[in-house]
Amino acid sequence: MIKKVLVANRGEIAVRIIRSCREMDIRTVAVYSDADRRALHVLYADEAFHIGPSPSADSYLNIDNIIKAARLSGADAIHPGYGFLSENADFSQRCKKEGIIFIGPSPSAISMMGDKITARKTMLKAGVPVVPGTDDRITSDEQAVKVIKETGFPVMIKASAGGGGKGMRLVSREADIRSALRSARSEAKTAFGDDSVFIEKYIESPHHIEFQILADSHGNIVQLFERECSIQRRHQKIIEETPSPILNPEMRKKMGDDAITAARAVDYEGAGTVEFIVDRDRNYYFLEMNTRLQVEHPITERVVGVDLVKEQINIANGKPLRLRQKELKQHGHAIEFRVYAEDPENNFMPAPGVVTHIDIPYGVGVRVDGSIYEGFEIPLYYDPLIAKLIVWGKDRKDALERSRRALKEFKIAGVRNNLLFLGGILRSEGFVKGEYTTHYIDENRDILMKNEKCEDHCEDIVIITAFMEYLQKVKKASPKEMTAIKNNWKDYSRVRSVLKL
Amino acid sequence: MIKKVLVANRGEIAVRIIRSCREMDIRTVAVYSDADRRALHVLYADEAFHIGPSPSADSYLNIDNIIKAARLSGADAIHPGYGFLSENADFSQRCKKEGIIFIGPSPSAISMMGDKITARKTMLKAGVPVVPGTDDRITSDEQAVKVIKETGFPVMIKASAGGGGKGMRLVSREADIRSALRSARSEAKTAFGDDSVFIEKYIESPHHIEFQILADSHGNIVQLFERECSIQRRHQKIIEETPSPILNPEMRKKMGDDAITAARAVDYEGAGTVEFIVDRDRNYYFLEMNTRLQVEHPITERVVGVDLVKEQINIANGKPLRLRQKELKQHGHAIEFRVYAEDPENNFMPAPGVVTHIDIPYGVGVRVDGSIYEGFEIPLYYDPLIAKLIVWGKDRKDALERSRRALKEFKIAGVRNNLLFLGGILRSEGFVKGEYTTHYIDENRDILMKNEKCEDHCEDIVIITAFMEYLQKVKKASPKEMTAIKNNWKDYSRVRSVLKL
Amino acid sequence: MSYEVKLNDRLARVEVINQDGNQLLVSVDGKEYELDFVQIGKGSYSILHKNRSYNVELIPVNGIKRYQAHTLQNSFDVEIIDAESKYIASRKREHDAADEAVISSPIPGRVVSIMVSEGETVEAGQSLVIISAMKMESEFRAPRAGKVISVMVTEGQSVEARQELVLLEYS
Amino acid sequence: MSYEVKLNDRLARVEVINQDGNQLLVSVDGKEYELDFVQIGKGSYSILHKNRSYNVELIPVNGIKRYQAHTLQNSFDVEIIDAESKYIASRKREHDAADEAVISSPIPGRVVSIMVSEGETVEAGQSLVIISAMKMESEFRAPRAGKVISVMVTEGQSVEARQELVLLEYS
Repeated sequence: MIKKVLVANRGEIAVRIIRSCREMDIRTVAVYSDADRRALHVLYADEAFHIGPSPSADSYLNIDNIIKAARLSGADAIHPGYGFLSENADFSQRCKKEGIIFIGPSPSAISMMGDKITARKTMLKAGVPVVPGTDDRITSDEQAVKVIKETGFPVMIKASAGGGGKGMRLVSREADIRSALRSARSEAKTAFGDDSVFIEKYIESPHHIEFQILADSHGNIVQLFERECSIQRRHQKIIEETPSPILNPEMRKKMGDDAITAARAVDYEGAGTVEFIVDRDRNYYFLEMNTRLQVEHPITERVVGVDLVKEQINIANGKPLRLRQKELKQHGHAIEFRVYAEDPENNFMPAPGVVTHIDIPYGVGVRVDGSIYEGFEIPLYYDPLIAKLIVWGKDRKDALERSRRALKEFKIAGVRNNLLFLGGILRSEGFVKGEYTTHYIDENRDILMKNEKCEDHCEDIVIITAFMEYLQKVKKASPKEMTAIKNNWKDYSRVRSVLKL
Repeated sequence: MIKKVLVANRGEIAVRIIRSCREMDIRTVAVYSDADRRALHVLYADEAFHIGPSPSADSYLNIDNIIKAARLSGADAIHPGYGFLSENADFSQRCKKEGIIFIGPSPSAISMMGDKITARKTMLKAGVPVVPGTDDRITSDEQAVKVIKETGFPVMIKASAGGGGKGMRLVSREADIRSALRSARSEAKTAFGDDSVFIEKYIESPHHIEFQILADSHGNIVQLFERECSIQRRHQKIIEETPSPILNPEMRKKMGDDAITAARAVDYEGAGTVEFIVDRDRNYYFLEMNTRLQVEHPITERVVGVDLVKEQINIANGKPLRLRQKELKQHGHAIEFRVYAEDPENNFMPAPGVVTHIDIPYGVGVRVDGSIYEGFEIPLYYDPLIAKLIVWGKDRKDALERSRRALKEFKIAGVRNNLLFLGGILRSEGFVKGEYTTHYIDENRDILMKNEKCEDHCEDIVIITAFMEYLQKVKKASPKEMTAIKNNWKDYSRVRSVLKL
Repeated sequence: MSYEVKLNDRLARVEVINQDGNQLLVSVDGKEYELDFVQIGKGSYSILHKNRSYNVELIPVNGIKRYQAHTLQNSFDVEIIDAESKYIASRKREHDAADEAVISSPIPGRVVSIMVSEGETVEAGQSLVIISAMKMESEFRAPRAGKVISVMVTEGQSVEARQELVLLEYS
Repeated sequence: MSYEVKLNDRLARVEVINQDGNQLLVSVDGKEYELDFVQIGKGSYSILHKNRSYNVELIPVNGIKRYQAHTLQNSFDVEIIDAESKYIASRKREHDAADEAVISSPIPGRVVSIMVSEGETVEAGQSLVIISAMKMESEFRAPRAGKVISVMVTEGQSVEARQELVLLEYS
C-alpha cells in the first residue's frame, strides 16, 4: 500500500491531490521551484523539496531532481497531476526503474496515446471512429501541400506530440499552407520538442465532448460519462459541464462504449479521458486520449459521486475497481468555471501579480479548488489558472441559477482575472440555451465582454464610498506616507521623460 | 409568484436563505437589531430594515416591527428560518391576515405540533407510536408526584410548549421531583411564556433520529429520509449524519411512512421534521415535529440532492412537489458539524467577541455555511452557532476521512470555539464505529477533550515562530505602541488592586 | 469642499454635506444622498440608502487615490481626482497627441520574437514583438501607422513589467 | 540573548544563534534547529525543517507577547516571557496564595440568579451566581470552601466582561 506520495506538480491540482492523500492518511511531499517557496502546495504538504530554478524546464520538468526528491523523502509513489510530466512516458518509465509507483498509466499506453498518429492508427484498428485525414507524419512542405489538397479545405495541421491546443493551425486556402505549417511546427518544437505534424479534415462548428474512464490492473474498465468542453478560447477550455446539453442516452452509451474500447486498445490502467469531436450532424470522432487527470475532473466527481484521485491511488495500489458500470449514474448537473489570472479587456494578456483580496463563494452546491491566498504573488512562469469554481444543481437550469449566484460572490483583487468574463458567458443566450460550439466565444466576443448593468444608485454609492475612504486616509496619512505621495510626482517626471525620449 | 422575501432571522440561516432566493431571482429583505448592523445577512441582502434593540424580544421576536418592515419593503413573503418566530402560530396567523405569504405551515399545524400534549394525542390517534406517559398537562406538584410514581422512574418532565431541550428535566428518584418540576417550569416560562409540563417515561440510551418531510398544498407528501442526531450536549445537537448508522432499510421505510402519517394528521404544508426517539431494542417513538427548517437540513440536501429552501418557496407558491417518493434515494453519506462560539475548556461557556482570523476548508465534498467574517464581532445576545461544516463522502468511512481533513483545515481565531472538541468526537472510537447514543458526550467527556498529539518537532517550531514574530514586532514598535505596552502595566496595577480589594 | 471622482469613464463631482456618526449626507453631481454608512473592515463598507443594502469593497491600487471597487454585482475602477491627478492627466493628453510612442509590455515575460527592424515602416495593427508569459504568447502591435525608430530588446531576453520594447514615430 | 517562551504549560528557553535571509539557526532548550523560515502573510509563516513543512499562524492576544498559534494539526497558547511578564506572574502567584478571591464572569451577560447571600458559608463547588449569555446559562461556583464577603451584583442586572460578581474569603 502506498504510504507517501510525492506530487510532481504545483498550483490547484497539487493542493487538490494532497487533500485526497490526507483523507486516505497518506503522507505527502511537495516539490517547488525558486518561484514557489510560498506557494500553497508547499505550505499544505507534509514535506517540501526544492527542485530547481523557476522556469519549468529546470524544475517541474526536471526528472532527475524530482526522482531525487522522491528518494530523499522515501516517497513510494509519484502523482504527476496534469500538464508538466503527466503524459511523459520517459518519466513513467523512470519511476518504474527506480521502484517508485507512477500514479498513472504504463509508459507504453502514454506513448501510444501521446503520439497522435499512433493513436489514430490504433483507434482505427480498434473500430473507434477517427476524423478523416493522414495516418502518417508529414515531413516536408511539399507533402503537406499535396495531402491538404487531397483532403480538401478546411484542414487542421496538428502536432503529432500535441495536446492543450499547442501546435495546431487551421488552413482554409492554399496560400496559407506554408506559413501555418511553419508556425505549427515551431510551436510544437517549443512545446513538445518534436516538430512532426499531421493533417486532419477540419470539423466545422464542432462540439468537444470527452469521456472519463477508470481502468484497474485487473482488466476492469468503467466510463464515468461525458464532459461537454466546447466553451473554449484559443483551444483552451474555460467552462465545462456535465451532462452535455446535446447528448441523448443512446449516443452517451455508444460514445461511452467507444471510450472503453479506446482505453482497452492500449491496455490502459488508471484514470484517463477519451476526447471526441462531434459535428453538426452528431457524428463523433476520436480526437485524442489524455492519459492523466483532467483540469475539469471535479464536475464528474460531483455528478457521479466519486473522488477520482482516490480511485487513481487505489488502482495504483493494485486494488480492483469497486465501481460497477451498471450502478453508475449521473445525478444532477455540474458546471466548472476556470478562473484565470488574465486580462479579458486587454486581449486576455496573462496577469501575474500579488493577490490583495479574495471573496470566495460558499453554501449549497458550491465547491472551490484553488491555489491562491491573500498576499500570494502569482508567478509569471506557469499556467495562469488560479482557481476553479464547481457548481452543482439538480438539473441544468438549477446549476445555471446557482452559478450566477456563486460567480457574483467570487471576487479576486490585485490581479486582473476573468471572473466578469465568465459571468458574461454564463448570462449569454447561447450558453443559457445550451446551444454552443467551440466557436461560441469567438462568435460572441462583444456580447460576452459586457459588464452587467449597475442596479439603482450603485455607481454613485461606489463613488461616495471611495471618496470617504480617501478622505479618511488623507486624514490619517503619516508624514512618511505623505513623502510616498510626493515621490509619485517624481516617478511621474521620470516616466514622462521616457515617454518623450 | 413570490418576488420579494423578508427573512425574519439572522446568522447563518438568514444568509443561507438569501442565497437560494438569489438563485431563484427573488429579491431579499434582511431585518436587524442594534447589535446586527454589521451582520453578514444585512450586508448580503438586497435591502435591510432596522427592527429594534439588541435583545431578541425587542427585535427578532417583535412581530409588529417585522410586519412593518415587510410592508415598507413590499415583501410578498416572509421566511422565518429556524428559532425565533419560526414556530409561532400567532406570527403565521398575522402574516395571513396581512396578506403576506408565510413560508411555512398553517397556524393550526404549528399550534397542534407546538403544544406537545396536543401533538401526543394527535399522533396516538393517527397510529404513530409515542413514548409512554401522560396525555394531559400537569398543573400541580401533587398531580406530578402521583403521575410520576405511576409511570415509574426514571421519567422526563417536559415543557408542553417545549423544544430545543428547554424546560426538560430528568427525574430518577422521588426526592428530586419537586425541584425538577420547579426548574423545568421556570425555564419553560422564560423560554416559551407557558409553564405547563407533562411527563414521559425516560428512554435510556436512546438514539435521536429525525425524518425530513416535504408536503405541498395539493396533498402530496414525501419523506427525504433520516438524520441521526444523537451527538448532543445538554440536549443541543452538535454533529448530525445521514444515513443513520443504526437504521436498516425496513426500519427506515417504516419510520418514514410514520413521518408522513404524522404530517398528514395535521394537514401539514411545507418542510418539516418528525423527530423520533429510538431505544436500545430499536423501538421508536414520536418525540415531536419541528414545523420549520432544521439547522441540520444541509446533510439531507447533500445526500438526497435537493435545495430545501427552494422547495419551501415552491410549496409556498402553491406549486405541486416535483419530487416522487419512489425516485428519492440516499446517495453516499453526509455529516454536519456545528461550530459554536463557546469554550469547551471552560465548561462550554459562550464566547462572544471579535473574529480576528478564519481559515475555511475547501475542495471535494466540503460545504460551509456561516455568518462570520474577519473583523466581525459576535454579539452576546443570540445563539452561539457561527458556522456549519457539511462533509460528503461516498460512504460513511469516506465521509469520516474527509471530515478529519476538513476539520483540520478549519481555524477560527479571536473567539473561543469548539473546533478542536468536534475533532475529538470525530476521532473517538464510538463515533468512528457509529456506536453512540445521546449520552455519548457525557460518557466520554475526558477522551473528547484531548488535543491531538503534536507531530515531530511542531511544538518547538511554534515556539520559534512566535518568538521571531515577537522580535520583529519589538523592532518595529513605534513610540505610540511602546506607550500602549506601558499602559498594560497600569492596567495590571488596577486589576491587582481589585483582586486584593 | 468638493472633489472630482472618476468611475470607469464617468467623472463625477462629490461633496460631503454633513456627517453625524453613521449618518452621512453627501451629494454626487448635485444629487443628494442620505446614507447609513458603516465601515465593516479594511476597505470594506456597508451602506444603506433608503433601506437598499450596498456592500462595497475597495482595494487600493498604488497609493490612496485609485481603487478597484467591488459590489456584489459589479466591479469598477475608481480614482479620486486632486490637483496632482489633474496635472498628470493634462500631461497624458499632451503625450497622446505626440507623434512618438514607446510600446511596452505591461507584464514581465520573455521576448519570443521581434518582427520588425529599425527604420522599417509599419501599418496600424502590424505585429511588432511577441512576449511569452504564463505559457501564453502575447503580440504587441503598432497602434497607428509609422516608422520604427528603435527596437530596445533582443529575442530570448527577459523583460520586466513596463519595460520598453519598441519606439515608434507615427506618420 | 535568550528568552523564555511559554507554550500551553511548557516553559522553553529560546535563542537565535544566526539568521541569514530565510536561513535561521535557533535553539530551543538547547536543541538546535536549522530552518528555512519565511513569512507568507501577516502573522503567517512557512517553516521547512529537514524538508518537513510547517505552517504556523499567529493571532495576537492583547499586544505583542501573547498569541494563539495554529498549525494544520494543533492549536496552542503561546506567551513570550520578558521582565514585565515575570513581574506579573510573581504577583499572580501571590494572589493565588491569598485567602480572598473575586469571582468574575469572563463574558458579558445578564444575572439570572444569585444563590448566596453575604455572610453565608459555602462549600467548594457550590453555585454562587448564574449568568445568561447567548441563550446559555452559566453557573459560577466557589473554587474552595469559604464565606461570602460581598455580593456585587443584583438579579436581572447586565454585567460586562470581567465584572466582579462575588467576593469570597476562603476558610
